[in-house]
Amino acid sequence: MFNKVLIANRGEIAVRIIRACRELGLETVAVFSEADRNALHVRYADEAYLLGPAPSRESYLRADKILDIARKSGANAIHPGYGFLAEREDFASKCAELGITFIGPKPSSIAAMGDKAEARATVIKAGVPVVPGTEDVGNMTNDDLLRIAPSIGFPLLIKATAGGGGKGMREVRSLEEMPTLLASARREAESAFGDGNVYLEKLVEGARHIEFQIMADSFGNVIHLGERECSIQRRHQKLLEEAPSPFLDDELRQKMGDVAVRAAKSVDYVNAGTIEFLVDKDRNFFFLEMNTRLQVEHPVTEMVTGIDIVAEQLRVARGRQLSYTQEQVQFKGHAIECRVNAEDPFNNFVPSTGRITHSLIPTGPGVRVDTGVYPGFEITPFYDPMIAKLIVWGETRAQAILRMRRALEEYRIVGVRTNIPFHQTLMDSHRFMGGQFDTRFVEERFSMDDAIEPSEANSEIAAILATLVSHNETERSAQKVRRNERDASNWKWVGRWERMHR
Amino acid sequence: MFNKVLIANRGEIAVRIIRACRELGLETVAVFSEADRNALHVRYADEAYLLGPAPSRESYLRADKILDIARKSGANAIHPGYGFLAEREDFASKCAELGITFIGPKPSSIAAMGDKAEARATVIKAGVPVVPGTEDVGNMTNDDLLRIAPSIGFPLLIKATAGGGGKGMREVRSLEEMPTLLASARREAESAFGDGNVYLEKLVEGARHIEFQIMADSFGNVIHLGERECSIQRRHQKLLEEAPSPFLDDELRQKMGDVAVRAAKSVDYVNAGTIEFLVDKDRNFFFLEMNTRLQVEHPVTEMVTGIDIVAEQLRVARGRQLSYTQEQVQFKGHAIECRVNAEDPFNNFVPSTGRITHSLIPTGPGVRVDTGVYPGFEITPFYDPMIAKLIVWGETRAQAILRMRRALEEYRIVGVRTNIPFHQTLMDSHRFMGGQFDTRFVEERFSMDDAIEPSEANSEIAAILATLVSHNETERSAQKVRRNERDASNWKWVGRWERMHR
Amino acid sequence: MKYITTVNEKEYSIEVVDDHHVRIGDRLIHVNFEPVSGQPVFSLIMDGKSYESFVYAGEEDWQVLLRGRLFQVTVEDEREKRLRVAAGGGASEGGEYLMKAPMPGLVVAISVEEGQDVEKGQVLVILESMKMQNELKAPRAGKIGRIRVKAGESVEQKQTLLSIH
Amino acid sequence: MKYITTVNEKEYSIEVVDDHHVRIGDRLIHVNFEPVSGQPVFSLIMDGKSYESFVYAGEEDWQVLLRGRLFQVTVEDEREKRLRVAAGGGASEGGEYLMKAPMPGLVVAISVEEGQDVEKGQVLVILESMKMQNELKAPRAGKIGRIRVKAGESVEQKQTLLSIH
Repeated sequence: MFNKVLIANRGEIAVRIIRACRELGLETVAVFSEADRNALHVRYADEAYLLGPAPSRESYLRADKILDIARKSGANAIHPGYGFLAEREDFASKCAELGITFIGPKPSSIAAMGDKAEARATVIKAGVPVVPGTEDVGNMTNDDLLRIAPSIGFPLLIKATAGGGGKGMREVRSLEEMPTLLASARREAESAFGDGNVYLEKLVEGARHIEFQIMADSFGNVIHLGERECSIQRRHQKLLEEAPSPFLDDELRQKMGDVAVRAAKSVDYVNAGTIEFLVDKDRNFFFLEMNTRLQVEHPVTEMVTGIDIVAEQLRVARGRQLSYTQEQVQFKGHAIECRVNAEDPFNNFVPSTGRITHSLIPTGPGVRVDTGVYPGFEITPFYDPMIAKLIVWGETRAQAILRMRRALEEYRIVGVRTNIPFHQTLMDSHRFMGGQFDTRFVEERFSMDDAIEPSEANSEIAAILATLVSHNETERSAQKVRRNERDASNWKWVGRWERMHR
Repeated sequence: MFNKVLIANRGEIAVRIIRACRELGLETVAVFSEADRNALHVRYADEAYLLGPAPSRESYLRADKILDIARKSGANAIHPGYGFLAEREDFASKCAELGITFIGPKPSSIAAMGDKAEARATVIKAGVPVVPGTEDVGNMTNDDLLRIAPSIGFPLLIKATAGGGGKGMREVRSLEEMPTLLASARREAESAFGDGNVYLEKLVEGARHIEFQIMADSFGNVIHLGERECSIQRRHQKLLEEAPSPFLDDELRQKMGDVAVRAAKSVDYVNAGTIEFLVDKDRNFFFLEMNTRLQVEHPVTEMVTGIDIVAEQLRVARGRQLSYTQEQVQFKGHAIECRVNAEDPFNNFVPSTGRITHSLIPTGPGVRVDTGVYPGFEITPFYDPMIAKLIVWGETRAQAILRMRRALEEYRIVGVRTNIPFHQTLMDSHRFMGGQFDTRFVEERFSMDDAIEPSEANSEIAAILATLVSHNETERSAQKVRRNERDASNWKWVGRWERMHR
Repeated sequence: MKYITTVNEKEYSIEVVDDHHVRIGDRLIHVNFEPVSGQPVFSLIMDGKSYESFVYAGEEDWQVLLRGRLFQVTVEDEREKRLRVAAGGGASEGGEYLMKAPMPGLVVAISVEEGQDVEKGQVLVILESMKMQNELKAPRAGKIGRIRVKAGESVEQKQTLLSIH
Repeated sequence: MKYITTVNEKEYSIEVVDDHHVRIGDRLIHVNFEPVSGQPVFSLIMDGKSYESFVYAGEEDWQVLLRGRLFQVTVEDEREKRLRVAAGGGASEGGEYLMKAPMPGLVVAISVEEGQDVEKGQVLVILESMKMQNELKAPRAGKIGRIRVKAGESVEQKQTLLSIH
């Protein structure tokens, strides 16, 4: 049974995993790139080893170096977090070969679900409904795909076979634009996953993205911890998740939960995983993919179930049975997570980099913040722009929204621009409050300008604030000039000296 | 029904109350002293008004000014928090006269329980057991007290009639030392509460301090939210609280809970309050006093019940019924709160003041921090040294201790010394882990030195750290000297100029 | 000191009377204004109301982020205003436009060539930053001038990528 | 540079070899040492182990707060050590002791008079700070010299209150 865990990741998720390990008395080993010497996961871990230069390919994606460090440090388990090596079958296999526990599913499950095309084929056999699309396994050429596309019908999606998080995904409205989009999707997939393979899927319009959290142990017990509503997305990136979904009732929840468990069982799943579904307006649901790892948005499930998912991952990986039966999983209240990204919502969400000079984290009852950054830390362009997750719990969805509003208003991050104002605007949107949205909502029916018209009073206050700042700035620089005049007195004195001695 | 709440307090509790108001859609009015212009409660409130100079007597204790501000701002309710005006009958009465809702009990309940001697008499009538002591109501002279003392027996406690929080409390071992201790207790009580009256109580040795949270509405419904264990104290100041108490079983819990409800009913109690008990080794329990207000340590109860006590206070004050019946109150897991004080645990807990230059708050699952300070804020000598409360929740007491340990290790506050190392040492103490402690534990059987012997390895690391810091400091000042040499070149140049022109 | 302050084309006449008073139009208002922790975050208590806001200096204006809303604010003193009005007020629309990198990153592709005519909104450069590919588009129609970077090159924030005439 | 570093009366011979190496005794150790956010907080990665610590400059020593434990550490280079040993090493025990306010506060009472003999541990001054009354006690026996403050007076941190001969 392992007692020292290497965390093959960075940022908030590395911190999250270190915390869980520490609370279970397990030692922790961090790895870091040159850009992350002072990152929180390095500071919090018991041990820390340099991987290499900042780019992921030279650091967090270097499986060979990570395994070397595991050997050198005596780490007998590896938690991959999400992204990077989390869904790489070869990495999981290599761990097994070296006698290192991979905290996640078996390599065969990763392989079966990681190749999105194979995953579809597998779950279809288990009687799970899927979105219509290419049924063939990976390695399809552009010619193949262009030939098949019309039979699926437009609009459709190009998706990366190794994909996740919207990377390498493109929406196609017609055959004409497809070649260009194929090229850019492959390029992005290659860059993100080292694998440029793509496949096609029908685009279900007006759909919601709802996913089920799965936990499974090595004794064949598989349970689900309920669903998460993840339809608030932009460019296929999730921005906000909540549990439960305002769209499901108990009956549909149970039906989808059963299907999710069946899908996980179809690949002999062990450890934490997520079954993603699309749900259309008529409450038909389709298997989309399985994420064979811990999910960014796992905290909302933790908040409504009281179950520490990462601790449970560690227990299951140590060969224990699940701590809960399906009947023992109880849901209480409502949780919402806002992803705080270093990007400017007023300037087309362009990424923002720089040193964080100050931060004030919202706290108090029902508020949780998972983050890897702190004042003095530099946000570099090398990694994902998500710098924090703000999670709240309330007895009802309405209370959670009100709590999220006050928490967002309290949150200060200075030094980079963040999308906090986006979330504030979203919290004020009547459609969001009413639970009426699908995956296209943010891009098609939401704007930073339209939630609430800036009141006359607020614009007067903005005018006064800017005037006062500008006035004080002018005053200060005037004083500086005066100070410089005094500093110049040495030189005046030199001049006097010269005249005196002339 | 009120819609704008004035918070007649400062620090973390003012912030806590503002948050609850905001989450219920109520407007908030902050008041502040000159030392608190940039305090968090001022920044977070919708409105903020200056009270006066820093000393409490000229600001937060100025009931007249606070009522003026309520009138001026249109606040139709006042939440007093704890301390300051929270247990002043005259203030609550004045609010009632002015048609302002006092968010707390009726003035008569405050009066009945606020005078500790009267409180004892009242609950005795209701059949509640009390600690032996002076039965007479306040205003006793030193001569009276010295005469009565031997009949109570030594050791005994001098306690402030208006008291709370250990202020104006002195332990007396013999008649000889009593006059001096009476004088200092009266002086401290006068300074803290503006009331120098004291009374006597038998000192129950080896006792635990266990208190019950009460909630009552104006329809006569009174429930308790379980107990808090508050025996970890130093100089009668609570330092750590937990819920549930490791000392109670369900039977004793129910018995004490029933008595607590009876004590509250004996004064027609409304809103939140706390019944404090002493419990001796043989599980006999005695009523100590009732705190007729929100308690510092209310969050541990919130964590194990899921009930937002401040929100419930506001609801009840708005004339609503309690949201829960006694049967609906469910306890889940274990919560611990550490009070983080600006004081140096390695130097006799002397208060520490100064500007906070940096802070890093522990976050993640099951962790809550209630605080009113942030980087850039100045800790002044005018107010209570408590600057934050770190609260954790775990499924079991053991898990909560492990979580508290990791949270304490993560917490960084730079600029003032804090008692975080005290809590770290406490978490490592076997007696604390075993739940074996009474109210004298910290002072008599605990030392900052004895928990775990600093290992040889850690002392070597400390040696290396100090050497590196010292070395870098020397190097830096050497560089400064060299820079100054360059700066001095103007003057050298003047010298050369002089020689040239000689 | 008197200022003309403009928000969303609405002009406010604001006089900073002393450290604790401003006059807006003809209302004299008590203000208590403090920077927070030396950051571009400001706390303003005005007639008892408490506001907190980020105020960033833009190139020609101030950006005020207040309660989740962004206000673009220009502040001119009376002399500046007169000068600008006298100059005809027109910011140069015609001249050369320099496309600068909005963030540090890696140039993935340049979709145009020197001398090529482009339309407004046409993708010119693909810049990868934080694992996202960002398309930089022409802000107006014109002809591409000099291209100063190559695909595969790393660029700093605000580094000029190319020009449009 | 070579140092003699003392923790709890145990001496360590530590050489700072270069930016990334120290030699302690005869072990050469790889160190990666960084201040955090410009604060007196330091992150040290040493042979792969990650430590973080507050390091404060005391008057004569360093205070290292590591994992909840406080270490008093003196660091001397070889020359300083030789000088101290030559001087006989004794810190002056006999002279005047100046009692300074350990924190800002209000002098509530002074329990002694000038010229009075006091015992070690005797309460000399009561200082109120943060609503707590703090008793300042004599660190050793002696005679009270000049008393420089009065009851009711506010004092700054480190302000001298009285002296003991």
